[in-house]
Amino acid sequence: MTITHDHDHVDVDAPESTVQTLSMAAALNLALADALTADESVLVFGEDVGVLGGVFRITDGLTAHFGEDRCFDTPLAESGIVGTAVGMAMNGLRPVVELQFDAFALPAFEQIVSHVAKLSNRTRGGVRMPLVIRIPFGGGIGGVEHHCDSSEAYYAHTPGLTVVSPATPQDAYSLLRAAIASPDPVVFLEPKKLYWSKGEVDTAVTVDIGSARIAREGTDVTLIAYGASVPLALHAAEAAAAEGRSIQVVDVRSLTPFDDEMVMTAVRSTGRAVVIAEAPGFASVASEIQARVFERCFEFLEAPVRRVTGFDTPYAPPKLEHWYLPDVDRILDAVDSLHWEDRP
Amino acid sequence: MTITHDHDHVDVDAPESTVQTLSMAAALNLALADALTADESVLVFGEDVGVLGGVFRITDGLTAHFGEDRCFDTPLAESGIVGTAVGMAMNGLRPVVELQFDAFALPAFEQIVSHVAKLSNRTRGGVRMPLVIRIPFGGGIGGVEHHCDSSEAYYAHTPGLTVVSPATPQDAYSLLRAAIASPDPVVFLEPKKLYWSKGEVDTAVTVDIGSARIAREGTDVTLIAYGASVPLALHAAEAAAAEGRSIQVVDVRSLTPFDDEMVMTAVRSTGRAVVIAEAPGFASVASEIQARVFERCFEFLEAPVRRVTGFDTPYAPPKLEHWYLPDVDRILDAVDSLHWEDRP
Amino acid sequence: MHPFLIGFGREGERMMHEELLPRDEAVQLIDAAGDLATDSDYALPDSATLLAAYRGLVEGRRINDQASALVRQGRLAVYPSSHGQEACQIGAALVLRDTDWLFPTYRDSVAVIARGVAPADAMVLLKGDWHSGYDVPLHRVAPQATPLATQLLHAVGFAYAAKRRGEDTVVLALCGDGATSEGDFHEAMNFAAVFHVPVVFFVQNNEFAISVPLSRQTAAPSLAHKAIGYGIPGRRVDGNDVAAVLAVLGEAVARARNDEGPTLVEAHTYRMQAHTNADDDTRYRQREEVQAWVARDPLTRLRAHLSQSGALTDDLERGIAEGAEEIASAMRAALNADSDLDPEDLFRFVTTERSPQLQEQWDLLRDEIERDQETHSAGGAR
Amino acid sequence: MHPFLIGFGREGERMMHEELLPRDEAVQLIDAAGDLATDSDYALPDSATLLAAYRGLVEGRRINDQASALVRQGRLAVYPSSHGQEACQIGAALVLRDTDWLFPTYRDSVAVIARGVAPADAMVLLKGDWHSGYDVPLHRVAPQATPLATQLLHAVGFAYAAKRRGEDTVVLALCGDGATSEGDFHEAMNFAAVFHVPVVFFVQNNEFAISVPLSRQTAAPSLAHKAIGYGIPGRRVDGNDVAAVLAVLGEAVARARNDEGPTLVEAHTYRMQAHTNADDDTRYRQREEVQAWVARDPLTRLRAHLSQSGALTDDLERGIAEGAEEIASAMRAALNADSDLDPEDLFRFVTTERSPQLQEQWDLLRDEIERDQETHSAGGAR
Ligand SMILES: Cc1ncc(C[n+]2csc(CCOP(=O)(O)OP(=O)(O)O)c2C)c(N)n1
Ligand SMILES: Cc1ncc(C[n+]2csc(CCOP(=O)(O)OP(=O)(O)O)c2C)c(N)n1
Ligand SMILES: [Mg+2]
Ligand SMILES: [Mg+2]
Repeated sequence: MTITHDHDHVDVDAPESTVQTLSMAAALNLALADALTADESVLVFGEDVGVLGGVFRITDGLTAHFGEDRCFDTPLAESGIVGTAVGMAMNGLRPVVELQFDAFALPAFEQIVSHVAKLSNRTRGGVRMPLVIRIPFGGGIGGVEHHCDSSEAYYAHTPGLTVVSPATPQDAYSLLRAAIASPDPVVFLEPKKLYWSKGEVDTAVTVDIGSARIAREGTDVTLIAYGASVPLALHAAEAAAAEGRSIQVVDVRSLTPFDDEMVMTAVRSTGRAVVIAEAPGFASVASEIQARVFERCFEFLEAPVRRVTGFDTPYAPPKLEHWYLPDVDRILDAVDSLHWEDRP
Repeated sequence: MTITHDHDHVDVDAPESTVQTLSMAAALNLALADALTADESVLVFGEDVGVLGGVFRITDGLTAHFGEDRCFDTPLAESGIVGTAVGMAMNGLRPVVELQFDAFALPAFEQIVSHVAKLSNRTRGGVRMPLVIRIPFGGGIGGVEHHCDSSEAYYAHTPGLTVVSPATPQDAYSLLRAAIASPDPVVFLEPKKLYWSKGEVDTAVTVDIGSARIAREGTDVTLIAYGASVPLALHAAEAAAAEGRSIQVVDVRSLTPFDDEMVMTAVRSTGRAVVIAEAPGFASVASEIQARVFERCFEFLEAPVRRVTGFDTPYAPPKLEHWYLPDVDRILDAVDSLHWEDRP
Repeated sequence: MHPFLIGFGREGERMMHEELLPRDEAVQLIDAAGDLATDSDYALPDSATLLAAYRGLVEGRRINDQASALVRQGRLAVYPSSHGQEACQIGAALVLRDTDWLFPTYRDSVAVIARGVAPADAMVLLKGDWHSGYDVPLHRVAPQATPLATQLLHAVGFAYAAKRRGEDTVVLALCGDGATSEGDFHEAMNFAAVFHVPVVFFVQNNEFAISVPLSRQTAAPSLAHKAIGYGIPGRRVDGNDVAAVLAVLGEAVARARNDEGPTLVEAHTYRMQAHTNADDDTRYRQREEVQAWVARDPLTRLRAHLSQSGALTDDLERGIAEGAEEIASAMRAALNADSDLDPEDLFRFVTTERSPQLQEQWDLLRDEIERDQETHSAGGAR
Repeated sequence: MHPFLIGFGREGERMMHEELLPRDEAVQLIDAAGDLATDSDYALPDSATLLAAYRGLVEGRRINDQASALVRQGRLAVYPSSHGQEACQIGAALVLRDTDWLFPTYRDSVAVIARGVAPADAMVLLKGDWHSGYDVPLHRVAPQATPLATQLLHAVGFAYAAKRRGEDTVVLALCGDGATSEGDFHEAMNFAAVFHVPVVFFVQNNEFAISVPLSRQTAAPSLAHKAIGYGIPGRRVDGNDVAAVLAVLGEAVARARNDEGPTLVEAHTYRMQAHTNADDDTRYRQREEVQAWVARDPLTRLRAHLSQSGALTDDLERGIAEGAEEIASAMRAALNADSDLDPEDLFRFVTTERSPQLQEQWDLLRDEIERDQETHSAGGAR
């Protein structure tokens, strides 16, 4: 992997730089282990994250290695998990909690919106919330109802929350370390579909929250995506290249704060853009990005900004999800609709 | 009040048409009373809606008039309120529940997203959810934290929910009747700030959910608003008229389904648009409307569509809320930014 | 009189308060060896009932194991088996009248089928065709709930509506030990108690919530001890003894039908297999622990009892086994058939009337599908 | 041995299980007339403690009534008064050490102030200047919680962190009777019990949740009966008897400090005024009911007791009254002062670093404000 943005940098003070090929799941596991090692105040808990190692094995081995008091199971109650994490964060700890699937984060929604997001503001910074809420998100894994939702809009809309989602094992590692190091609460969305995708991970690379990433250079259109939609966008770019179109791909990776500068620079350079995300489109992060790009790049646009998103329906059952999810063809259709005939 | 859209129509079969001047609170109260009278299966419950008549008195007198079994208090638990309403709706009743303030609807979020919104889809229409969730929403009343939020984006983003908000006593009455009559779940957002605003109410007027309303005709710019932002937009239009600008105001009133036809026709007729809403702007209903208008009216736009929203901060404390909330000046600033100098 | 006894702890009620607590020992009527364990509070169901229950257990076991096999063969996406918990499943189904309702979870397919739902319809969710596959009002079985404890509130509301109409419907709501930790469990118990509705909460305490053992779930003397905190009776039953389950649930159902309000029943049982096929239970429990529960199997003990008593003849046993095999083979046939799925279904049931937005989105998808088909029939790529 | 007694109901524990239940009568050490009511389990606090408590009650009452007056004068936006509940407020504050923590609600301003927070700082929320106005870590008092029962979980997590570091901190978490119905109450009790953390849950059962009476909130014998469902002791105390509150809370705090785990204490008290000034309690309760509680006032009974015992001299009484007046007049002065508010504060504390989005929004607002000021100083309209 090449680091293409100056927000990604090798931390020269880091004790050791190791580069290895890892799945995203393994990269996340490593990030947790390294954070637990680096900082006594970090602790990991949730449902089945202890001896089982999490239903996706992201916490595999942590209890065995760090002990029950650093990584442990809780009673089965998500509001309880987040609510106690709030209290711990108030008292000097850095809890990293796992909520098992998107839809099972919902019982914690009041705690997240009314407290996690607002405690720092409420106390004029007197109480910070260094807390990470990890949520496996998105579909494409053939999961049954409630297991494949994409609920980033709920969090991104909530002031006070930082919301990030990695698309590569490197970002999974670096963003999770950054999230755990952040003095503010971070909702960390892990694209389930990419858990098993592999890539090189350099543990010395740090990523700034708030920074997007150019995942592929291109001159004709900018695809803007995050999470599992990034590899999809890259595939679409590949396919379009075969048809002679040069497609740029921006990996947003930090939904809030949003890297307006990089995204707008990218779109201004191509004059055309398509936003891609799995979640239902209405009042979504995709609509936000679309609206921002429209408003900020208006004079540069050759065509309306399009979006390719999930439908405004509940997530499809496993056998219909291929119809539900954005795919390469749908992205290319959107690209085709960008007024090419008008071009000088 | 003049009914300007053909989705608003006097129901000729209605037993009696009475026209009276009412506050929005009284109009809502009347709508509940009329619905309770018209349909045995309607029942109203929540926190303090019984003898107290609700903290905003929207249910005033209902228990006395219709009895404890038609309008009653529950234990203090919002997930419980919505969850039991789901069961009642499954079993032939039409529950109308009140959640006391926006932020206190959040404990019910899992029930709303995972069940209310999805049960019809889950059962292929075998189980419908004729259920209304009333939530006093928005600010401008000097309320302390948690009492002034605008959380429409959470609901509007959730497939399966119908989300409406009235801006006039007439729509309060007619939309609430329509919501209660709907076979689908409706989140009914009541702009607190308008509870005491008065207007004529004709109980024979029906409004179709899914229909917007032209609140004011105009030719230069279209302001698109809902809830408490509608009177604000009308004030701005008034002020702009004094400066010689003709401003059209669209009252969205039905957030989902969204009346694309009316909104797009309106914007195409003026070529300029500003979206106004109190909620934080990021990934909001305002960004959705902005994005839709951009995408669908691209060829007609003289200038970028602007939005005037709440800031991406937690809602302000009472003494700072006048800085937080969209106001006439901020709307006029946005209107001023619409590239007037370019105009032929 | 002491001011804080007003409304509370009145002399006549004190006894009642103690009755809200479960007994120290779970009710057991047939022990693990198949011998009768007499109980002063509960009578053994008659032998016709026990024979019907036995048939249910055999069929339930067969359904569980067939479904697990279908998962291995890739015909089902996932199956949370109730192998070992069949006494709870069958007890819950048999204790209800036709007009009663069941609110089950993902683990309760056997109970759902025992209520009359065709196995293939019960498996629609697990096959991945749709989120639920049976006719809910027809069978009086709510969709199997995935979000834990949420369905308990639905059951309460449902019972409320039935009571309001003066129907004598009883609602039986199922959940697991883990689910008792959720806020919705608490709210459901409390609403049921305050509204005094005809609902029975039946907790299958199978010792695990995926990998988390009961000791991590609660520090209470038992889950049934939660009941008194809502002012309703809590009961504990040996969940591998279908006779005891029928007796204790039967009493709770009778109370509900009699307008005596809700009951919480905790059954002590054990999840013999992994949480689902996707789970690896060797990571979190000893084989010996699992093995120890084989001796407490609900089928063998009832078979032993019914054989001893002469009620179960070889002929009957053979007939029951054949019946179970028929169910299994019908399941195989139904689930081996390819599903005929219509993508437009994604848009059909979201709301009663399709919104212009959804129509637009379907138009887009339809167009895609048509172009796809053209490309395919033209043999070309994009 | 019976298989379902493994881990549960062991002989030696049976006694303990009964000890988890509250007594039938709430603990009372000084009755409404000021006479001693001896109790076999709890001793009367010494007279220095009672005198300190009396001073607290008088000051608390004065603060309550001053705040209500300030609301009427428009200097406070809202005030949820604990008039009548001062014994709970003061008991909660006095029972803690300096190093302990309090997690209060909107109703608990008196307890917050009794912990050392300046009245004017405690009123920042209610004045409308900001969402919370005191230094949380300095006073070891969490922000007053508005969303009901949510703070109980924070208290549990907080206590967990303290215990993990081996500190002897005890966390006292307050909530009302209504809040016990919320799912978060349940989850907090359960997490506290399973994690065995040093937290005391103190429910001020004041008979109402806004307009909803306790009988609509629960059908339980008492709220303290919920404790056994989590495996922790439940206790009931006369919430208008500060001696009893100190004794019962004191025992619970000692247990927590001694690593014996959490306790649930229910205090029976009464909200003498409307929910807040915005509420009209004549709509939902009889004046006679309110009046009846006047006779059980926490101040008068302690005054009677201390006067009888000779501990409270006229001089002392006068000193205490003067102290309370000083507090009230400082409150008036502080709250009559105009607030100096900075709109940039809206953007300062949302996150530690201000995001580009927030900076942009503040730039916009700053520009607006500057133009506004120009227009104003130019004397013109827009
Ligand atoms: C609200 C919610 N949180 C988490 C999950 C994920 N999950 C599914 S089953 C399960 C364990 C449930 O244990 P229990 O209630 O004991 O039932 P069992 O599976 O043992 O029958 C978990 C954590 C869920 N379905 N819903
Ligand atoms: C989650 C939530 N729901 C609703 C409310 C609105 N509300 C504020 S106070 C109150 C009543 C609380 O009663 P109780 O817990 O008995 O405390 P008390 O006010 O009597 O001290 C209600 C319903 C809230 N603050 N939070
Ligand atoms: Mg279990
Ligand atoms: Mg109360």
